[in-house]
Amino acid sequence: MQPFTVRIQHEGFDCGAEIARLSGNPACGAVVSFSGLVRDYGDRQNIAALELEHYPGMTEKSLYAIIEQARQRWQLQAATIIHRVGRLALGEAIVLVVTASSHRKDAFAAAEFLMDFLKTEAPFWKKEIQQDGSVHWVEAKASDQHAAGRWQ
Amino acid sequence: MQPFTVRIQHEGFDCGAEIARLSGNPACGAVVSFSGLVRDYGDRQNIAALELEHYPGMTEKSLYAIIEQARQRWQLQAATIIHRVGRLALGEAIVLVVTASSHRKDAFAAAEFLMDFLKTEAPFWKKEIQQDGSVHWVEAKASDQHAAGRWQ
Amino acid sequence: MKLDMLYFARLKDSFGMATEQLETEAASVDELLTELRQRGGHWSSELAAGKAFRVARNQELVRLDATLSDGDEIAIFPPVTGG
Amino acid sequence: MKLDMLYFARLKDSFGMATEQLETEAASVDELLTELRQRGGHWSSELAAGKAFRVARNQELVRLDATLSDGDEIAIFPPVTGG
Repeated sequence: MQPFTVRIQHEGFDCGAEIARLSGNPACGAVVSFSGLVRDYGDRQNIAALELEHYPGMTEKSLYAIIEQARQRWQLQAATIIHRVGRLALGEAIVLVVTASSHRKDAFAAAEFLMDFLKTEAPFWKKEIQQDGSVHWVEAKASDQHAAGRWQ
Repeated sequence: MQPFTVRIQHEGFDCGAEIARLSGNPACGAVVSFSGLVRDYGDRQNIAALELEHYPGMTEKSLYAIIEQARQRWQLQAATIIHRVGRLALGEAIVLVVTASSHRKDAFAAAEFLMDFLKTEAPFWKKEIQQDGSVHWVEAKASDQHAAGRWQ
Repeated sequence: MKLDMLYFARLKDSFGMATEQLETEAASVDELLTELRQRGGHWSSELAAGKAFRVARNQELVRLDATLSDGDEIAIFPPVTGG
Repeated sequence: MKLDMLYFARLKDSFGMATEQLETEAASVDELLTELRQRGGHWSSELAAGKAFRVARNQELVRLDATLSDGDEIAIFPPVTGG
């Protein structure tokens, strides 16, 4: 098994299978997952779908770099980041982060760290598509910058 | 859907199905899961299995009380705690906590809080069964007491 | 009065029993423990003052000064180790 | 020298292009931005000094004083909003 994986893809993913994949190591007692889903509100209300754009090449590079940083801070046996691009309907999963460690605190901290950096460093951009068809680029959140800042 | 669920059971569970069950709410953008697995070491080395005992009645009561505390602290739309009892072989899942919120910080914090309290408040006891057949009750960890203490 | 006593995990093994019905005049958990210690052997060593154990009355953790009533379910057990 | 320019998200929409090859003598990102602003319209408004945008050189985020070399891939984009 490749313990540290980054995947950018249009198609959906199977959360349970990804968690199971990282649960096979007999030294790992703790597996944490985060799933981010398309909500019905964001910058605007009545969201019907998101459209996700990214910067191919740089995205993968920056995500592997973020995992590398996490490995330097915490005892981490494995990690998976899957981020979807293209059009995603309400309720669909956008992103999955899974971390596996011998220690639950490390698994939790690394997963949260990866998400905070994903939100502020990885070159993805979201467009909200409302039920009436209007389309707006999502603005970056000060709260995400703040969340990422607390790890520094 | 019953948004707040506690289950104590002998049989295994399907992590992906439990996460999917909490991913249906269009207001919930964030779902965090924690899976705790039987490791090959604990208080002793070469662990082959665990045997889990609990206090029926009090267990469910204390877990619902812990969820109630979490709901008072964080914006939490749904949470599931599944804890297995009986004999669990190496690599099997012992416990699953899933939390769903509109905000990822809340989902992360609530899941970690539930786990910390599960480790220090819920009446479960683990017995380690080593490969050579010897059996020992696991001692409570000071680190778990410390982890639970930081929420107070 | 009568108490429904429950013992779990290592204490169940040490005491050689999981449950018993106890006839006692102990007014508090503290007094009940003193009475149990008088049985000697594992009862006095496992329930010694410095030892880490927990007491639940009717399925809620209580302190040593908690009072007792007829019919209470009293559980004594080691610190928990689940999760 | 030649630069491979990439624009993403709102900037791609504003500029009406996703990529271009640019012939320039700009020695730094700062000088490059000055040159782009001289195109006027959305170029001057989106890249104005107070505006939040990011610049990557060969797929790594850089500051305004980063130097440029022939063949560099320079991407300009709004703050990211993935995850």
